[in-house]
Amino acid sequence: MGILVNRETRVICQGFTGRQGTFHSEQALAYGTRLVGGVTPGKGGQHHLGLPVFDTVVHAVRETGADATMIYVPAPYAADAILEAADAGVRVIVCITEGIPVLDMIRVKMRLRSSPSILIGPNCPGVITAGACKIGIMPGSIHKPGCVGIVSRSGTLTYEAVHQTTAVGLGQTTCVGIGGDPVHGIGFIDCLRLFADDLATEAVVLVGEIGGSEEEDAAAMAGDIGKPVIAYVAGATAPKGKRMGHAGAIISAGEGLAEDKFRAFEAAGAHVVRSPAMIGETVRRALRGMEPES
Amino acid sequence: MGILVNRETRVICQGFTGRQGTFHSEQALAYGTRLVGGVTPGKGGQHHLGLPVFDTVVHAVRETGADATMIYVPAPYAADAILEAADAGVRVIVCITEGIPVLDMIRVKMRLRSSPSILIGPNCPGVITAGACKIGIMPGSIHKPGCVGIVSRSGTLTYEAVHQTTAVGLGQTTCVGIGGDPVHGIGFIDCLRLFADDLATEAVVLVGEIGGSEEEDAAAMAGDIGKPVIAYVAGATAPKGKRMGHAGAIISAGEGLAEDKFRAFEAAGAHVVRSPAMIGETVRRALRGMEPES
Amino acid sequence: MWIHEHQAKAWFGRFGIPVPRGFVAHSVDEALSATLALGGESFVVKAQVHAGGRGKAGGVRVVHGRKALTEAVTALLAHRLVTAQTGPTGARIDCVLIEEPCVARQELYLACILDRRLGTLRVMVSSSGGVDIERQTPEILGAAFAPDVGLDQFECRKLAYQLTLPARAQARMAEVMGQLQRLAVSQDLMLAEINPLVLTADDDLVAVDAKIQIDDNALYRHPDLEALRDPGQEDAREARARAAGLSFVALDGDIGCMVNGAGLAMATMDLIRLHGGAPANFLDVGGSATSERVAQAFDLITSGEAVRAVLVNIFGGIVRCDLIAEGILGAVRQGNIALPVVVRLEGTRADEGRQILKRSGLKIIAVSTLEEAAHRAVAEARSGR
Amino acid sequence: MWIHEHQAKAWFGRFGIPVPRGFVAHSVDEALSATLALGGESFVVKAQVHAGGRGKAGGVRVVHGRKALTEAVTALLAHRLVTAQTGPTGARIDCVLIEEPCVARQELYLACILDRRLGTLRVMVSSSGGVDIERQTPEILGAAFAPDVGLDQFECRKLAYQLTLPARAQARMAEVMGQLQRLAVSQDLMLAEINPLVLTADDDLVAVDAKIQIDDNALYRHPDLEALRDPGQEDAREARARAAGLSFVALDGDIGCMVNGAGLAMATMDLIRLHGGAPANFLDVGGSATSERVAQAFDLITSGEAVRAVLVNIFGGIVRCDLIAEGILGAVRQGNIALPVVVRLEGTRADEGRQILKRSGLKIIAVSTLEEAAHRAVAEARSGR
Repeated sequence: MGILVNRETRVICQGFTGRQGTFHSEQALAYGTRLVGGVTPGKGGQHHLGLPVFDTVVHAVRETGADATMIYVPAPYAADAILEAADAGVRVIVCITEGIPVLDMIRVKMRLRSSPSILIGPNCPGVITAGACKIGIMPGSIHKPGCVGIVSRSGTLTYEAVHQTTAVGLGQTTCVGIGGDPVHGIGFIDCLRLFADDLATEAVVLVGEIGGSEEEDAAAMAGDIGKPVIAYVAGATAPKGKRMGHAGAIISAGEGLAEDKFRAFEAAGAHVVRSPAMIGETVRRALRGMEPES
Repeated sequence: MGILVNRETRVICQGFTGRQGTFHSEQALAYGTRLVGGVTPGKGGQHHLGLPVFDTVVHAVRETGADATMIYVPAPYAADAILEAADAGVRVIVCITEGIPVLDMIRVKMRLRSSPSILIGPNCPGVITAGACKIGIMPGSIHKPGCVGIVSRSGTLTYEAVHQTTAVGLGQTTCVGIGGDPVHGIGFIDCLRLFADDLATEAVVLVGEIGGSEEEDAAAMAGDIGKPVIAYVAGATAPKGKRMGHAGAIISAGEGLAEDKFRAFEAAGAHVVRSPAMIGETVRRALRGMEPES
Repeated sequence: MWIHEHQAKAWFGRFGIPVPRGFVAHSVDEALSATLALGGESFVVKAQVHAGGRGKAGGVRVVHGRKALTEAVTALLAHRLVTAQTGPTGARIDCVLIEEPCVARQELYLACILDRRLGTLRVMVSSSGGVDIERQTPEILGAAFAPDVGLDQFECRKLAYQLTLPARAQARMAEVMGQLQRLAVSQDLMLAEINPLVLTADDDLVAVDAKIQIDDNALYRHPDLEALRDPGQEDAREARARAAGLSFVALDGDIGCMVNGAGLAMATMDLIRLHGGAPANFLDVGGSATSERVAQAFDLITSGEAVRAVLVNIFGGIVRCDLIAEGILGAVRQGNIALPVVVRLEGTRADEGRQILKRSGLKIIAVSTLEEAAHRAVAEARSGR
Repeated sequence: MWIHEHQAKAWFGRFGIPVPRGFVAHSVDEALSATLALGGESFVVKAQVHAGGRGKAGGVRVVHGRKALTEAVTALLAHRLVTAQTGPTGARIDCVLIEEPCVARQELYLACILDRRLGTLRVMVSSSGGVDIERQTPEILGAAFAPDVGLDQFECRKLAYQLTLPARAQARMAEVMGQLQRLAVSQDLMLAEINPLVLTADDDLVAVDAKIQIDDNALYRHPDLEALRDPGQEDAREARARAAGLSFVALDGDIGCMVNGAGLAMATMDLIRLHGGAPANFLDVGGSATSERVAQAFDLITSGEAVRAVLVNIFGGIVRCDLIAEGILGAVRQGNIALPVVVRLEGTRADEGRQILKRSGLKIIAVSTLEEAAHRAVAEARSGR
């Protein structure tokens, strides 16, 4: 079970023969991901890691039946790579690349509106369904099949949430990194909907951060998914107007404050965690039925 | 009856206070068209020809309930005027302006795909439902309410067809000039469909010309509308590679020959007229039931 | 508007599309300077005219040595080149392009065109190009695209990697395709064609010929492009007509035609043919026919020696037939036109117009139907032969 | 990347957005030359710093006569301007902009921003602008648009004609709006703000202030824009960090933080605060933490005098904890760091990393949970006070 990807998902890698593509493809294979080939223009017909290389995504999909892709191409070419995957009908497109210009992502999002493809990222760790399919740069070893769904704007902070939910013995269904850029693909709301419908997921951890208003928008439905939502927002102590690493993590013109986001989750009856060290413990308590008064 | 516009159609004019807009608005009013106002940015709040002037189409539509517009703005601004009308929800947009760049029209067509608005033109005489509503530059006096629908790429050649159908005593339902540009709004096929469904229309005259393949495409359905289609194509004697006045009237790379278009109509069982002087007579005979063998 | 090959190649250079090294020469001296700049002993001399079919007509010559080059340049410059596309009078050669030869392993085809059916631009590519492409009907791949978005680079790759070419040339093809469509969109081109696009020994691509047509309607937003216009390549009367805002096409018959509206003008030509006659020209006087324009129009349609009769066919919409009639009288008087003039006026103020002609006392043949107009004009032209 | 007002106004000029006449001056002499070029007796002197709130902080002065101008320029140049947005150390004034004064009948607001919620660009306009716009919450009109298409001119008119302005100013507003969005799209701007956009006595509009932020991720496709960067406006350590590919923000506490990943770094800061401590900085060492980068990072986070303790929090994904551990040892040895260093390693090769630290013999405090890391770092910083 889990969402988006599973044991049956057939994955290709764009930027397959590059350094990053090679490394993370090896890791994916080692985790058991059903990687079925890759794309590097000009290397079509060759083999890499024992898998076929194609010049174009459409060719790769035709030959391998892939329905997911992971993109490790440099930022100037990443938007084109996403559009190529969508054009070829790939269902789940995971773009790891960071540093893509905002206007490129605006263009991509507009084009994807009329496409059934789901984009995860960019500038994200990827997506993993524990024990089944790892598409991304997260360390597979910390994940354990279980009952917690995780969705996060952050990379390593997601690992922290994974680590804590594993440590309290619950494990994960699927962990989705939606990415730290201001304009990105799948969002908190989409993931909450998917987790709501997933039978294996019993609780959802949502890890937000300062900047934008996506957490507030997601909070509005956090009380309606029929499962406890545990929310943490990073950056409560970040100064205004400073970009905190992620392009999207900036408080500007009265928007994006952590406190507003916490309040929105509280109002929605979510389990708000003020300490990032308490995520696992809070999930455990929430699943034991120790609901907060709401 | 008739198609596209009728006695109830509420019309505005974009470029209302300009020389052309003023002249043709007067003519439209004289014909009995229900002109309800006009748009000239910067003159909102004034009156012109006894009608209110607005700064924007959206404002004009809100105040007047207009559902059709005629556009007499110079070519560099015409594409924007069309998009403004579509954005304001105007149902029938008639663009008379000639000389609009092709790329502008490509952009307009792409945008209109997701809009319910119907564009007539550009570079066309407009649309008239005889005795009811005249939107365009055609001389109203030659039209007579009757039973023939006319659709044409040409301006004055349409008048010729109107004149001949009036002369043989049949008169017209609606005459649509689709315009002489290579990229334009409503086409032959759309008009054939509308005429097919119009109870008042008993025969359809289709006046094509060299260039492109729209006549061939239309011919494919000319036999299926349940009414006689009388087809003439101008330019049988035009030399190859020369643009014959209209931007769209050019035979290029084996495409756009009048002979091919005639043959397509013949194959579809349409009443083909080789002489432009015989249009009226051919309609009369067709309606008397003197069908050609097919 | 068409531009010359050398102008198109200068654009290609700026947009990163490789072209052979070359120089324009208006004289033998300039041509010889070009050979020094190019080096080597073999050169290609290409007549710069706005017409295809130059190769078969002797307008493209490969020469060895400076003597042969001088001969070739002398044979071309200031002469007229008659190709399958120019008509019998040919096109004047005011300059030649001197280029280094380019050895082709294979000749490819690449173009960006207007797709009228879809109402978009389209890139077309084929792994077989060259002079006979229109007859070969080779396999052509294509992709339509929106000008605002441009053709995606992945679409270029999708096309390029379908061609049977070395991997390096496929990658180059995808790049050149992207560059060509950017050029086409940025400059409002109706056609940008590279035929042949040559595959070289080192798997690179070179645009050996270039054909570009600019959208006349869009010239207002590219004021710099007017400088690329070569009026010497246009029929003199077509150029004059354009300057006067009239639409004129020279033909080879003997009846001068003045009509308002392009469709009606073509229909009038067709009808003349059906009656066994032949139009000497096509003139669309347009929608704002003032007496001045009518006079200019008359001057144009009667200027060829071959013209034996004039046919005026006006269906007044915006155009008022009375004004047209006055314009005709003025033109006939002013131009001392002795040719038979057949006039058919219909539509707005047609009666008044006919009255004016009748009262003029000039030998103008007023008719009332299209049929009659064509019939009479053909008869008049025949009797004048 | 932020650019200066005078740079933004030069862009405006090129895109047809009217700005007051003015000159940049790096010295009193240049300022006096500017007054001669401008003429008149009244001038506006504007400190060029990358921060808002200049007016209230004395960074914008209207002066009469050259003596007053000299005084104002002297008072500003080479000084630091502290505004509500600069932090206590302020921003260095390396140059001033000398402008002719512009009399405002009304102050308007116009901006082109990123609309994160919709994932598009958005134009925003208000008929009341000026210094206090953020507090006024005036009625702001807006329209989202796609960068490929641009904001349609009719959309600009729809907005402009809703404003209560003279007809001429409405028309100008629609034009300026179009120009601003073209500038924003063509240059990859995240923000282009004109506040105030001044309505003049003759119903024209003038951009009296200008604030522009360029998308750092897009700088690679605008190589010319790098010339607009003013490193003097950045915190020296932030500039160094950027050059090294690290993400660094200076804060005012006493615990230097090195973390991998922006989210985890913020979370670490938050946890320090929850434990009663205060971070001295935020450093994201990123995903490719080599020993060299770790050394650079250490140098940055320990460079402030206020730093009393160091907290390293690494959750190894791609990053290997053993390499980080070696990097830390190197940095501590090399930099002779006497500060307490609390290290928490988790994830890829965390055990190996911890072993390396343990075996080193250095006084490095290895902890295993996030909670413990924050707790210990705060305690160490407190004891070091």
